[in-house]
Amino acid sequence: MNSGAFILIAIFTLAAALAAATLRKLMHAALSFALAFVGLASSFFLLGAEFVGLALVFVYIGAVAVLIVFTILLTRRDVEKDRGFNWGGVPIAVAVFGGLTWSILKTQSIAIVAPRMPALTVKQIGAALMTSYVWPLQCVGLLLTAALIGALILVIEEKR
Amino acid sequence: MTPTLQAFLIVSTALFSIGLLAALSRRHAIFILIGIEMMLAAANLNFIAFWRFGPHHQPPIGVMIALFSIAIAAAEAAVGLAMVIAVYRHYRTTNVDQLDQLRG
Amino acid sequence: MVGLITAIIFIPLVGALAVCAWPQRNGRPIALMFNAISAVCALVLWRNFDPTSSGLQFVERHAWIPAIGAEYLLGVDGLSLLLVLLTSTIVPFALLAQPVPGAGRAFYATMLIMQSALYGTFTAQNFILWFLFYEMSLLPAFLLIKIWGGENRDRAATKFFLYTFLGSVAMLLSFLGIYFAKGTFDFAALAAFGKNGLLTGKLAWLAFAGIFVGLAVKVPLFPFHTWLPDAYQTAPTGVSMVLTGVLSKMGVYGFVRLLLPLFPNEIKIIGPWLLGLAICSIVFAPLAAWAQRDLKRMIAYLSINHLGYCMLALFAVAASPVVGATIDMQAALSGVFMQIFNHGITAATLFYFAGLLERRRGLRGIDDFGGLMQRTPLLCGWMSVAMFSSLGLPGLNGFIGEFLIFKGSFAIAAAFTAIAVIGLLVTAIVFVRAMQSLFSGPLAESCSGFPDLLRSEKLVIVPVTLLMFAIGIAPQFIFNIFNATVVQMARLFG
Amino acid sequence: MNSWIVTYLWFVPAAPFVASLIILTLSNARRRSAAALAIAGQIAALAMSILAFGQTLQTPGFRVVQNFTWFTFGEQALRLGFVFDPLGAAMLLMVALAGLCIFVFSVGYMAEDKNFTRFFAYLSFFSGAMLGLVIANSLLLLFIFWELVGLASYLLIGFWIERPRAAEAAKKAFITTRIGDMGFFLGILWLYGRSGTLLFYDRGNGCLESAGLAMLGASATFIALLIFCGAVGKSGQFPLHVWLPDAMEGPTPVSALIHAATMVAAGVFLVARVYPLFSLGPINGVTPSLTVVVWIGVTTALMAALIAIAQADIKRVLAYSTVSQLGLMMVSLGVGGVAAGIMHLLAHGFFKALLFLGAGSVIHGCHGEQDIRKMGGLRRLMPVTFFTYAVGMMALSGVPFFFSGGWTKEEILHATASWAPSHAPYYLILAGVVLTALYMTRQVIYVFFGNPRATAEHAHESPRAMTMPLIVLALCAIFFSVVLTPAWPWLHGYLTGEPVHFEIARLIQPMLFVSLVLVGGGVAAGIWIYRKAGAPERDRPAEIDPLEYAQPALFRFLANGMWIDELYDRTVIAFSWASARLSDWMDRYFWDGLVRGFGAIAQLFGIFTTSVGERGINAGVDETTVGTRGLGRLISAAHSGQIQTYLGAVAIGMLALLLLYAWLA
Repeated sequence: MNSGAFILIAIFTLAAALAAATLRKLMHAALSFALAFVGLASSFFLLGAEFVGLALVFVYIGAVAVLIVFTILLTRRDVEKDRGFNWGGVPIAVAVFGGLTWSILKTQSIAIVAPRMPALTVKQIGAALMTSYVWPLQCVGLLLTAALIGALILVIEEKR
Repeated sequence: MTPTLQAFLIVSTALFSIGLLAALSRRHAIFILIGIEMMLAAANLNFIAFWRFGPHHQPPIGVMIALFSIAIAAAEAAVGLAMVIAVYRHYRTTNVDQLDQLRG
Repeated sequence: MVGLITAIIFIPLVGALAVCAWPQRNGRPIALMFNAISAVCALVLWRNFDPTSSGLQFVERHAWIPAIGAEYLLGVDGLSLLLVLLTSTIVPFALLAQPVPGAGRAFYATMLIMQSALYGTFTAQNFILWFLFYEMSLLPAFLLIKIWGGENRDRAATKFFLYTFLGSVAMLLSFLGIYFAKGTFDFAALAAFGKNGLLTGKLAWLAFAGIFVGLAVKVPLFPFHTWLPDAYQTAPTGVSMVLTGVLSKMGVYGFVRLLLPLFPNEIKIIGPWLLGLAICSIVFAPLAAWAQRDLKRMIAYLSINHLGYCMLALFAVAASPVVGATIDMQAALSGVFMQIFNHGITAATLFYFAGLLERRRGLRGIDDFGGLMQRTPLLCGWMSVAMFSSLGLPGLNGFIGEFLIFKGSFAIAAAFTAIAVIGLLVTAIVFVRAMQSLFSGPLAESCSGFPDLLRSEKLVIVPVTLLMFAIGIAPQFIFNIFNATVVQMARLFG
Repeated sequence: MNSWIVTYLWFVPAAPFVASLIILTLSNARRRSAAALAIAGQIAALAMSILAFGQTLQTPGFRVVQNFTWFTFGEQALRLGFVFDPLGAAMLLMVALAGLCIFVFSVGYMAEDKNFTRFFAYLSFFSGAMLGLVIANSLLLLFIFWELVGLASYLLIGFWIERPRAAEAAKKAFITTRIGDMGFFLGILWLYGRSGTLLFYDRGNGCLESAGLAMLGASATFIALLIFCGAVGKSGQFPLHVWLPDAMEGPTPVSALIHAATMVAAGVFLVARVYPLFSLGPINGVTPSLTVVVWIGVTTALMAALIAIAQADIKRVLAYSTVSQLGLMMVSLGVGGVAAGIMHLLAHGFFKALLFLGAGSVIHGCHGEQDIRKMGGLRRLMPVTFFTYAVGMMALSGVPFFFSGGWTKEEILHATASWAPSHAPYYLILAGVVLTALYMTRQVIYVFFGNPRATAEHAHESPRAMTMPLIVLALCAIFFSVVLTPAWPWLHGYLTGEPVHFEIARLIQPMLFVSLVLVGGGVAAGIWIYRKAGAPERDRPAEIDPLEYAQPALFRFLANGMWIDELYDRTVIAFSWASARLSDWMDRYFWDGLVRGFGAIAQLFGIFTTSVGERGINAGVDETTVGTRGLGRLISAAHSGQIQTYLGAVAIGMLALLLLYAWLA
């Protein structure tokens, strides 16, 4: 793990996220959103969780970001209207950030470096998913199916 | 010199706060969804970081939770975006300021 | 006899279902029938109750949610039994009160649900179960005010709900804190911990404050009382009767069952302040009652005053820096229990009469009546009995409780009790003034067509009033219910 | 051996109670049965009283106690009881006898009233409570009956309920006496706390017996004074005397029974009953509590006598006279003359009942007129009433030898003269004696002498039912003096338990001449001042009192009861009412405001998040009102319905939890 890489990734991720949160044009924001997740996935790689990072890229950039773009297109007529920014959220977000950071910095026991650890293989993950996590896995599958059907029903044209 | 756990946690906190900012301050429903996704991702980062810095476990709990959380986030995004479309069809707007039927 | 308490709790619930399924719009007969059944069960409970034993009786214990220490644990001691009997008396009495405009099946079903919740609150011995019933009584009360109340009902109902709900949330948080520290929700087990300090440091004070606020709102104790006049004034007569007769007792019950045993040390430290709050309830509430023109609002304020006496005695017992003599502790506790029962009956009766007057006149301001004694002597006579009972005239029930409360408190906290006597005086002023403007003077034009007590009304009033006389003259039968419990509690606090 | 009646003494009060209960269930039309029942109950009580009284004659210092447990709370028994001793026996007899006379009188007096049955129910109820009061062996039981007689008094003063003034007077009586009762109540609590029992006598453990008294110590003085508060309220002592004159709004038999003969004397009886408490811990031979009793009594006696001179209402004169006489009894108790005070109480019971019934007869004869200036010349029109009234007047004025009041007043003067700390009470009481003779002479001259004025011309003698009780009471007032003479002070001995001997020489004492002169002087002054009261004189119109003519300001001061009512109105009552309004206001605005303040804090961020946005960018055209509309509805505004507001609340709540956790850790 390299500090330089970490700093670069962190700056990239946060900048993209900030852009996603504040850019006025919705389409630009959606693209920045995807970029932020690229950064996040890189930090997962940095942490040695390559599989999760890949999953993140597939799911967020491959699916969620695309969905967002579709939605933007589908609700196009409404999108262009500028509706401003609610400044009341800023102090709250800053306060939350401050509070959490303060408590993280105050907690000395987590100022540790990463221990040495054997690499996590996809095989291990697969074994875990098929043995001890098989039950949750089925549930998630069910959930995804339900979400799929639910989303379909939601967007089906209302009958006049 | 390598980054400590604290560094990752602070990045995650920052991401979380940015997500919160998006959810609180933008008036477009899609932004709220984007904000929520970011907050969830920040939580995932935490899981991974704690897994990496914590004692060694088999199976890797943090990774597992992150995986499931990503799956659930995907489901949530699908339903959420579908709702945005449904709301837009119904009210002809995606401005959350105007969506206040729950007003007390 | 196992399952008897469960039966008492669930019979009203079954009744609520039956009322909903009843084909006719008027659900009152069905509701009364189920009331009668549960009252008979309560009487059986009383009949089989062993008055010499101080422990819990008829205990039913089943595992419920073991993960969070929740048990289905029911049982009665003297205090619980007293309150179960009170509930059995007041709820049918309230159902027989002035019919509520627009009250259909839903009204009676809601009342029955509330009754069930009340039974549950008074018999549950595990916090989770207790809290479930406690909250279960709150929602029907809110709906009853909100849907069937008079003017300003929205405001009053919202205020009532917010107050009591915030109080409940505070209490729940406190109990979660206690649970994480001690790992049990069992009242008896917690009380055993309480002796040596349940929690320590700031956490103890937080937990104490949460429970205190939750219960003080319910009683209500000054200055958490401002929801009460609005709620009682607006609620339909029958609901006011249950609110003052039984619901307010949940707060006192909570103080006796939870706060006092769990936090003896904390109470001792801030004891004088608590006594001061009780005194404020006792003195300011009747003064405010004096300034009211609305009959129901006036009775509501006096209700605060009467429960203030209970609080005075409880705090004197628990909060006094000097440990009182056994006789004083027992007198104060007996007085509190007696007062709980008496106030339930008397205040409900007063609301009943306010309802009768309102039904005849359409209004209920004190100045809207005059010279009723000439037109409706019976109504005035029986109503005076209730008023004199409330102001503590010897020979009627109110006196017994108040005498014992003052006897016990005076020996432990003399100065506070001496001030509290002002409350007795002002209460008398309020009632005598009310009697003057309602009953005496020339007959008001608007009252000249009033009918006197109808037969159906007499059938309700006479038994209740006879009960007042019975308790006032020969109260032993009530004392027998809780004497053993009093002795045990006095030992616990001593 | 004691006869059954001593064991079942509670039968005596029970008889009128039962009668009262039965009468209450009768319909309004059954007047005869109501009156018959009430009188039967009273006769039963009287018969049993006489029977019981006979028992007490056998042994000096007779005392029988019957205690029982009222109820058990916790492990403690609350015990009550009845005691029968000379003090109670004498009171029992007086109450029953005077009561019976008044009951009979009421049959005639109230004959026209439409609520006749209710009246007798109340009267019987009162009688029962009063009889119970005098034989109670527990301060608590005494207090219970004490409150019940107060209730009866309240009901009977306000009996003519359609008159607003009667209702007002009833309210005033109830509340004023209750002020005193609250002190009494505290006294009971204190005594109970210290001695552990409220029984007077309990085989050496009672609170009036040596073991109980020993436990009191220094608190005895305070307990005694608190109990005295009750007596002050009930017996119309200064400063709580204001209710008694107003109580005359009730029917006259009520005034006679309750507000002259029996209930108002209960305060005196109470002090006599718990006298050991008062005499505990003397300093220089006098206890502080008794000193207070003396001075309150003196103040009351003199003040009320002065006020009585200027009253025009026949009943109010008597009412103030009652207040004054009760003050006299208090003085007597305070200086140590317990027996003298009680004797005066008994004698006063008879002659004041007589006077009130006489006044009732006069009012009845004059068709409801109560103003003595409008009467006159009634001695020819109402001869029986006149003679009996004259007997009562002489007894009250204290004419010695033949009238009971004379002897008892002698005794009181004796006792007061020998009071060590001060002679002032003695001289003040002497002045009171003169004033008493003066105002009674004034009243009798106004009512019975001169020429009939105004309504008095058509006056008629009252029916037999009313005159018979007058005669009986007059005879009582005269014959009662037999047992009071110093030559054979039987009653004195009976009350104190000391043996007495007949000794004619004691009849003539120096004090006797002093009081003869004073009473004679008072009567003479009265005759001289009021010789032409009812008729115009020089430039004085007939309706103006000669004293008023001479000293208008002073007279008005006295006629209005020294403005004490007005003083209370403007101070105590105004203050209480103001605090009531203040409490109400505080509740509505201050406390409720605080609560709303909390609600406002909860909604603050709701307004904050939206309105900051408005000002910060102000781009919105159509959404300007959304945020501010919440201001109107204080509590519900927090529920803006906007998802972002809720989310913000969650964030703030999380922060709060974080801070809380940090504070705890």
